[in-house]
Amino acid sequence: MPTKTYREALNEALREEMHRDPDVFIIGQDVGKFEGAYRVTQGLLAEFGPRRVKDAPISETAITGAGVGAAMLGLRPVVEFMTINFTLVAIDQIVNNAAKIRYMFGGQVSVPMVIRTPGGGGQQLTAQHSQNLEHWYAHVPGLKVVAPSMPADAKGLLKSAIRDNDPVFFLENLALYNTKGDVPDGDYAIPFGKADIKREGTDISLIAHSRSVTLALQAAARLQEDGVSAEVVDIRSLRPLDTETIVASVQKTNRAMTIEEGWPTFGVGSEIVALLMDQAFDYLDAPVKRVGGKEVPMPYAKPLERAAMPSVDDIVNCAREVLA
Amino acid sequence: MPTKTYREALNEALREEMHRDPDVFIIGQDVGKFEGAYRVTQGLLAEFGPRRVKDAPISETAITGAGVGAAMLGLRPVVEFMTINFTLVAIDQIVNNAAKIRYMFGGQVSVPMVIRTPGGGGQQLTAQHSQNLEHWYAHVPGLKVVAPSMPADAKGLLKSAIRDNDPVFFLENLALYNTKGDVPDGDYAIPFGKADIKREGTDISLIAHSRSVTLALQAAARLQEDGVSAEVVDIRSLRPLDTETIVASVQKTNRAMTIEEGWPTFGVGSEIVALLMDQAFDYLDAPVKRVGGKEVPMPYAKPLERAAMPSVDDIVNCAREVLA
Amino acid sequence: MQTLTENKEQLIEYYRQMVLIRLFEERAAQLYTQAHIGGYCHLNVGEEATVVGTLSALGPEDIVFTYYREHGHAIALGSDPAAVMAELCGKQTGLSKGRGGSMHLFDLENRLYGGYGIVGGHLPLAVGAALAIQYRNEKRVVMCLFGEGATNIGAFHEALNLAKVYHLPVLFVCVNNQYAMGSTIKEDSAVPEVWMKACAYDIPAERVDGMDLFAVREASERLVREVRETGEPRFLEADTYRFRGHSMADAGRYRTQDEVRQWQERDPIQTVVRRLEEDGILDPDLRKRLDSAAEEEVERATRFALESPHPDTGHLSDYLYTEDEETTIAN
Amino acid sequence: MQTLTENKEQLIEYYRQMVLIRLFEERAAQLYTQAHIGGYCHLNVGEEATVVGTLSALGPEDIVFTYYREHGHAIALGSDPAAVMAELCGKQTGLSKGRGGSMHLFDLENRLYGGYGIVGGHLPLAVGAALAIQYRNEKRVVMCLFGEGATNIGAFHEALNLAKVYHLPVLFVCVNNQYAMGSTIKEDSAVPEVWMKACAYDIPAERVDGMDLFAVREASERLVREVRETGEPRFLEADTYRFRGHSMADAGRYRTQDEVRQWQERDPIQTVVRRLEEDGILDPDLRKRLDSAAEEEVERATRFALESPHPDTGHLSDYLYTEDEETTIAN
Ligand SMILES: Cc1ncc(C[n+]2csc(CCOP(=O)(O)OP(=O)(O)O)c2C)c(N)n1
Ligand SMILES: Cc1ncc(C[n+]2csc(CCOP(=O)(O)OP(=O)(O)O)c2C)c(N)n1
Ligand SMILES: [Mg+2]
Ligand SMILES: [Mg+2]
Repeated sequence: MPTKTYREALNEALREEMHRDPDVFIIGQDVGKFEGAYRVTQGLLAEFGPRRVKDAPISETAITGAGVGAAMLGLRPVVEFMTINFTLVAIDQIVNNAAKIRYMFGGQVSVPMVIRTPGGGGQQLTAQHSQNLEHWYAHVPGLKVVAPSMPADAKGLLKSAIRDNDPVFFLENLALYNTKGDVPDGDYAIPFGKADIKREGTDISLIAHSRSVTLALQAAARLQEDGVSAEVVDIRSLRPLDTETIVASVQKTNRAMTIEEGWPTFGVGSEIVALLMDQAFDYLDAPVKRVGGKEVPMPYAKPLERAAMPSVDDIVNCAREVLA
Repeated sequence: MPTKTYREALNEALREEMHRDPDVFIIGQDVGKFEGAYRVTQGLLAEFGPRRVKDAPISETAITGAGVGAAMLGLRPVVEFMTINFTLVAIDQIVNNAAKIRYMFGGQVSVPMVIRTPGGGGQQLTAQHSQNLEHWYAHVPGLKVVAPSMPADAKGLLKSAIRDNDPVFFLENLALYNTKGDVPDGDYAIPFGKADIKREGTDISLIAHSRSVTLALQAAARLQEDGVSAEVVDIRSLRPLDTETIVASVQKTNRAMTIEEGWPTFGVGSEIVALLMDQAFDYLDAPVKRVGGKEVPMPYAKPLERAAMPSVDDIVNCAREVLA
Repeated sequence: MQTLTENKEQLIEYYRQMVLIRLFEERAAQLYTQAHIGGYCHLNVGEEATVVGTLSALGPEDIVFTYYREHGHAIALGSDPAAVMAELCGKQTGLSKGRGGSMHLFDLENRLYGGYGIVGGHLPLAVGAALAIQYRNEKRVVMCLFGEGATNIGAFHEALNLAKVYHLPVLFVCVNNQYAMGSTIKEDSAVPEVWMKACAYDIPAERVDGMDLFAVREASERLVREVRETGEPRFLEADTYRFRGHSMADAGRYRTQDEVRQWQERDPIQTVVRRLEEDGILDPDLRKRLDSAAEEEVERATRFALESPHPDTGHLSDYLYTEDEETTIAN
Repeated sequence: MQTLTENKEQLIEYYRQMVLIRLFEERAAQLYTQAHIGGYCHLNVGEEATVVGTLSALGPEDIVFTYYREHGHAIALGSDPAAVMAELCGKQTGLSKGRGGSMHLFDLENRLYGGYGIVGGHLPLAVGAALAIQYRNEKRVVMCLFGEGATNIGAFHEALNLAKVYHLPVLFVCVNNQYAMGSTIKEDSAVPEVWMKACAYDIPAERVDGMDLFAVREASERLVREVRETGEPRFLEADTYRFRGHSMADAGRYRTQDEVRQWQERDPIQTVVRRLEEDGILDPDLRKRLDSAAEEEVERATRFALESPHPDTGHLSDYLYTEDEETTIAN
């Protein structure tokens, strides 16, 4: 299997789906001539022309709404936001239109669109540019939310997202774009609603999504040195959530913790903990703990930013507590 | 103590604080001549004039941002949104400006503003007008979020909100405006970060906020008929969260459930469950369960809307499961 | 006064629609006070010329995005008034299967692409629909209606700009009924002449007397043709007045009885009657027949609405995702 | 060519500031490539006339809201370049105590009310500050700067409208540097003459050559005076060019070397030099002295920045809430 970066995998998925389906088009700021703020759309304008790769003004509300409207007429827009932070100026379109149109109109129309955007910190982009808000979208019925952690998942989930008949919020991550992994060639689609065991283990389940999965894997390696066998569960799909795989892992390991880059209070981990409380209570040998970012706006100074983000150390220490 | 409606209690708090502090002013759509979409600002334009009660265009982004800017210069704006649903078109101002300005500028300036708005369903206002998104704000460091369930709390918390030196998201509820209760006269302020035991009990803790507290109280009365003594914990302050009071209640009752009007997945209850997992695990005799709205956009038809909202029956049934 | 170019049948049809909408709305108001209708309920009473005058200018393939004050829009586009009334009453037979209610009518067959509740939030959708039309190289037109209060929100600005930058076939129609709840455009907009705001988007714009069906109709027809031929956006403001409150809950204390009366003297239906009678197209007899047909239609709609069943709560989750639907169908 | 009304010292001060900003930015670019600065870093190189020409027109009580491309703005307002550079390097001695970085400079003492990162998101803040000024019946002016790309976002529309409707003392300054990342205003805006967009808000607007310090300065001074006297908003567009990429990460493939060269021929610093030399205010000797003073200043700033300590991670949560602060102080 060829090795590709996360960015290349996304680019490949876009290119292949645009070849497969003439109704797929890309719209966003600087996706064309500039080739994407983070180069995910590199080469696509040249290959598909301005009808299919549409540069747009700094008007996220209009861009997103236009995606919804075009989808209502049967096209398959892929809307790119430069970062998840900017979705806040268009969140009304996502939550009140994209997510609700099918239901509130009694099923007369679908909204087959994809919203792609990177989240995450670690690039010193500071308070307004380093957020992790994907669970806000995962809270909303009518949306689907996926968050790949590896290049192969990036490709496979993006293909499914584009083929899906409902609105999909597709979370990428700035720090993952250059990471590498094996990526199957050609028609490789991963169904939604499937978590993935990224590493098998028997002593504790480390449950994470997006970039936190890579931290969890590093922590698992470190724990291994202490003789602890950690299982790493990549949530992958936040809505629908694969409760089965997550619960099964914890039923096996009897101990768990969650890892997320964002603020834990009212965060992703809270939902996972609540799920385990509900469906794995009797299997738990210790309370499930959460690790996440520190509860501050992301500061600029490198040492502060590093301290504000969850580290492999944080995970290892927390795992030890859970195992204690 | 005089009996007043929740609406009157809010109105009284606004009036008293405007008398107390000339820097307090109100801004929002139809807060003046129209006297508020839900009449919370009734009489205030007549009493304080257009300088202190500012009608504004349908421009929530500008209104909110103007509140932030005015607060940075030391005024104490109270921004009214007609409903929480419309905060989505201004959420960027709340999350990226109001919440972050103090921190990201190294503490040089504060943002003493209040955002007041009702949430909730049950009025047949349908998908785009019936949401409960307060926990999104409670997720954000830099904000404070309170959600009174009773007239006295409404007054006491609104006074504290206006006097607070940081941005406060103040959640009201459409279905509560006409509810009545005793309200202390005069200078009655309730500190933030304090949950309130609305009913004492020994067998199970029903943990709720805003209108769900009134449902929980009804459920508790019903459970009493079965000989079950339910304690009702009113979260009241979502950020900061009064972990102490909540945990203490469950340490006493050993069983708990959460109730919220909104969608439970990635909702308020998830955070409470995660908290109890973390700090009360050894005290729990049964898994903590969550009751909330059904995971659909709010439908219009009355029977569907009723089915979509959590009912007293839902709470009683869930409590019985927890107690089983 | 321009000469009427439409044939007699068309003119009578406009009259019929306007009366039907008026009677429908008055009946809806009644049903609301009787608690058959709940939630928000915004009526088109007084605005019938803006409804019929604009929508009648569309071709059979053109599509419409509109706002929550849209019962009349559905009816004018050909939706069965019975299905509209059933929707208002939250019935399974309603236009949106009882899920949407008064604010969220949708009728795929008649190309009504929805009534929306977030002020200005639907303008970007209309732009996207026009983008799809351009993408497919079709000759259809999108009409997007909204109130004058909506012109103050950011989505308005972004949508108009994008429509022009992408050269999209949208006719933006601002129904200026003088009030946004209790606020006037003079208080809320730096430029209270709404049509002039289009200057910032280089979109040709004009204003028309929204109480005069023929003027609205003429302007709409011309602008729809221009949009279709050029594939470019146009902007129309129609000045009108809502004779009733913002919604059923509005006490209306922000305006004087006098003002309301003055506008009512220009009742758009009366204006049409006068004109059609002058031109010998309508006579008292025909009018009576048309009026009672409309009354019967509303009667039938009401009966249908009241007799229809509510949606079954077992179907609460229907329509949430497309796949579920398919599964349901497959089963 | 208007005559220079400023006295010699003032004119020399403008030159000094422009050179200081240019050298500061070039040094920042260096520090960025050496990884002393991280994240986004947007430079003012080429835009110095818009920076100094606008901000020098403000009085000592006036306040400024600006965007992420604001190192020069801080310096022109009187912030210590050392504190600016320290902020860029994420040091505790930085203007925002190392929390904000390049995009989020704030200097209360010099009335810089922040650089903001969400395009257009700070315009409403400026309107609110002006509202506070009006509320207190003060005579201060708020200047709000933003790029031309920001004029396409909803917040721009809402903020301008509100400023006019409330009659607030804001001078909106659009620094049109021809590109929003890789996009031109012609591609992105239906009305590419940015100043004309103010027509939709009835705000008097004008455009000025942003490469000509004296033109920018004259217009700014006049408009600031108008804002102060009338308490009403004004709009100024200053056309300029960023000689470098959008941020340090930009490869710049969307524009030609030729285009860049053409604009560089109109380097705003060279224009000032020529003019001041013609007027006998600057001579090569004085210039040399000024230039090396600026160089030293940047040298000092750099040294200070590099030698200053990073914030202590034990203080990660400082400044989050006002109360915490007070508690800390009280203890
Ligand atoms: C973003 C947003 N803000 C506020 C509201 C509440 N609201 C509903 S209708 C309305 C007035 C709209 O006035 P206009 O656009 O003139 O339309 P009209 O109702 O007069 O037909 C307001 C403020 C809303 N629905 N959406
Ligand atoms: C709402 C939003 N969308 C997108 C971005 C990403 N972004 C940062 S700067 C920029 C270009 C802005 O151009 P302009 O306003 O002309 O200012 P310039 O950078 O040219 O000085 C963009 C798109 C952002 N910060 N905020
Ligand atoms: Mg109106
Ligand atoms: Mg620019």
